[in-house]
Amino acid sequence: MNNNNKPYRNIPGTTVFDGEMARIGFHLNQFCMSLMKEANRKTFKQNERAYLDKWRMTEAQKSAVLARDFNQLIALGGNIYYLVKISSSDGLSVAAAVSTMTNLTTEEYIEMMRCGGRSPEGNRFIDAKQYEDKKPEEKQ
Amino acid sequence: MNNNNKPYRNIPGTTVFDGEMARIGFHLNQFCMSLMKEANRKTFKQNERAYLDKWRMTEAQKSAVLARDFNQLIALGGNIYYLVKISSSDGLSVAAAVSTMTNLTTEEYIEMMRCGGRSPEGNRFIDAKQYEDKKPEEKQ
Amino acid sequence: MAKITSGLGTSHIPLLGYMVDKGESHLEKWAPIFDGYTFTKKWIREQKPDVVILVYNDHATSFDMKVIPTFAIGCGEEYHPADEGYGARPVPVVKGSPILAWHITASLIKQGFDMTIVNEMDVDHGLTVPLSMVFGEVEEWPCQVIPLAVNTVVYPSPTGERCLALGNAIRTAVEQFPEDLNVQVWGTGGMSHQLLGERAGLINQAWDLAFMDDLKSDYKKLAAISQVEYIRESGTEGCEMVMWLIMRGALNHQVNEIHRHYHVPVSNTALGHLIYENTDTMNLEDKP
Amino acid sequence: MAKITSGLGTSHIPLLGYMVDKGESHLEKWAPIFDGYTFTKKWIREQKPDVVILVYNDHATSFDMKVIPTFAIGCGEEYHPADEGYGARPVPVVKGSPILAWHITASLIKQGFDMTIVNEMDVDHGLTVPLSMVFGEVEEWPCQVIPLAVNTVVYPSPTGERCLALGNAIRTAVEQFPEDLNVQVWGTGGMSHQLLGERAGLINQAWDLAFMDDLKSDYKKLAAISQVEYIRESGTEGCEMVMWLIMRGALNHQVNEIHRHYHVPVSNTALGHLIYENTDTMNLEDKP
Ligand SMILES: [Fe+3]
Ligand SMILES: [Fe+3]
Repeated sequence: MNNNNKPYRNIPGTTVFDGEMARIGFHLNQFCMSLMKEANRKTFKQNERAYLDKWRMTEAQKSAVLARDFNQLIALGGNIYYLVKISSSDGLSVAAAVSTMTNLTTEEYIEMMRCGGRSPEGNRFIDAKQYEDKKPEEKQ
Repeated sequence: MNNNNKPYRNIPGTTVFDGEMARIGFHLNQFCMSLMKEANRKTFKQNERAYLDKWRMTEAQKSAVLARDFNQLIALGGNIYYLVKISSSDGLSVAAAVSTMTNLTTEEYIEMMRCGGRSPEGNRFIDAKQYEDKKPEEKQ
Repeated sequence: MAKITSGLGTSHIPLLGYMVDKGESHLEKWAPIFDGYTFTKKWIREQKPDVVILVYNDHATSFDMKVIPTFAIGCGEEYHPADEGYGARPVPVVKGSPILAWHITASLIKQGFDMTIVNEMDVDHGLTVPLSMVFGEVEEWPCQVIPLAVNTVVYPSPTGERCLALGNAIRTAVEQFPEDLNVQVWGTGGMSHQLLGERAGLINQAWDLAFMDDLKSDYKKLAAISQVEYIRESGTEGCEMVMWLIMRGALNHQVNEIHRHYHVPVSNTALGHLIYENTDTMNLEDKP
Repeated sequence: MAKITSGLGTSHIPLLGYMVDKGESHLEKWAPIFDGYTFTKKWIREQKPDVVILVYNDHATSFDMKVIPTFAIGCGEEYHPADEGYGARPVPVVKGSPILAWHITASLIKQGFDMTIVNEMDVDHGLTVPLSMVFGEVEEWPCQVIPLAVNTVVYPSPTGERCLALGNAIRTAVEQFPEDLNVQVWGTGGMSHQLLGERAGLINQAWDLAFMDDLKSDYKKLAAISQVEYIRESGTEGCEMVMWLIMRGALNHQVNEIHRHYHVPVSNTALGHLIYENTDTMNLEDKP
């Protein structure tokens, strides 16, 4: 979470795709974009490492792609709409890809969604207790 | 001049590159854009007709390119910043290309510029007399 | 003169398009989702809009990291459904409305909106899923479409105030178009969802329902919501709701809500849908 | 805090770059053109700006007919000189100022400007010619550059009012940036010229000189000029002058004009150039 001094820094479990993230993730996201072409998806699948080496990505970004580590990819500047191009070419649903970022299994995640999703209660501020103590006008 | 019912329709010798012109000139202008690559300039020069036939342009647009008829190209939706890519690949200066649209030779045009350019007097309205008779507040 | 007669809000969740394309939209188990559009399908056949101004966001499809417009308006002749990584949706090509679109664009720029003019692009689920949900499975889309793509991918999105004002300016532009046209404005996206991080899966039903309540008359309150508040309350992708404010701004202050549908979940997302009809489109003082 | 210390206006005529690149800028016959920048070259060495926000228009170079942003701001790391049809200019790569650019962009969008964010593009003579005229022939450009590309190719351009307001908003954004930076804003383009039709070659010296006079204090009058009036009075390409209004809007109401240069013709165009210094950058009430 690279959100120091930003009004969204205190939202738990959340990385906002701002200019800072867009900068460090530029080449990673452009790599993802290339997977919108069938020919590129094929080349990528045949030799992922070789395909990745054609992009000006950091070693950490390449490793995270190979490991399909979405939390890590987000931390390294990936944007979810770009990253789902990787999971789509793996034949994964968006929900399955998204679930890997939570502390739930895909089944547990889908069950949570079926039951109405993750509640905002306790999930608004990193220190939830501190938030609930605030007056309404301070809550933004 | 395709400027009916537009506030600039009464400016003489002038075509404003608006949405209407942009629509009819789309493929013509995209063809011009392709000449920003050295390889494309070469292919174009080798066989202009064959190169033009690869673009979804009208026959009139293609003929006007072959004839380097800039007034006609403007009338068919060409934009001057796109069209100078044709004259640049011909090795022509912008002034030389521009002069072909006037009733002057290139030498006469350059001489006119040297003497301070074309005066706005009598060149503001298609009926200049009518304009000069107007009150100042009507002149826009 | 052209006239905006009604507005429609709807989620544009990709899974909905997938279900339609697989022929699964009629399955009993999905009835709680698709039944909410039965009224809509009947209504649109009666309304017969000539043009829909369809407000959506491009999800890293036609715009990549190189160029990210805040407001992009489609002035092209047609738009093809995009390959978003699993082949293009098998739905009809989207026919544009270039003459009206250029008219609106010129008017918006003169009104102080810094539009990006787009003459060629593919359109993703953000645009084609709403068409499928409203028109169903058709050989051709029965109206022209002006795509209006809003950046909600890179922070910051345009503010709610700006979106409401844009809707307002669109209405002014449409009403100055000389041809008699029945124009609708659709706002798409949302409702609450978050697709990333440990907090993924966030849904805030109370927030969503309050949003739909307030949109009718208290839309200025909604326009004041910051993107940070959207993210906090309704998830990182919840800020797509600003696009509903563009639709709202294009309508009269007085509207009738003639339909509403809300369902949780579709995939990772809360689905919301509503329809407004203008009560009196002649009253120019009546702008939001 | 970052501070806008001065503004600079200059034409960006491609022939100037051609002369510089051919080594002809020192020829006696071009002295009436280049001597007007002698003061400027000395002044900029003293000023040492950290960042120049360079307002220009892309001349169908990086933006083609597909996507035409009204205001595009460069947030990238660097920008290469473009091949405009006769090879790229042999000038240094332009270094961006991504952190400040993203800060300004986010602020502008929150202030209600509908910016298009650009992370990768080539830059044409509109941007590189002013750098050459001001810095001369150098191994590296001695400052970072934030390109701000304005649509003046497709009608309509943004209004003068909008451009003045954008300059104002840029100033607000820069002044909120925590780092101590000396920032300049350059407005480029113009002056009167018309590159097409039987009326090509139009030059309106009286109009140009009045514009330079009014820009100092009567800039609101200039901001009210419609694009149609620009075209009528100063040629189809004369509307590039709105970009000088962005520069003007970024300065204080009180400025000192410390330099001015005007020459006709350069190629098809009237060349104009001036420099303003802010008299008191601390007075926030003093915004145009
Ligand atoms: Fe979406
Ligand atoms: Fe220019």
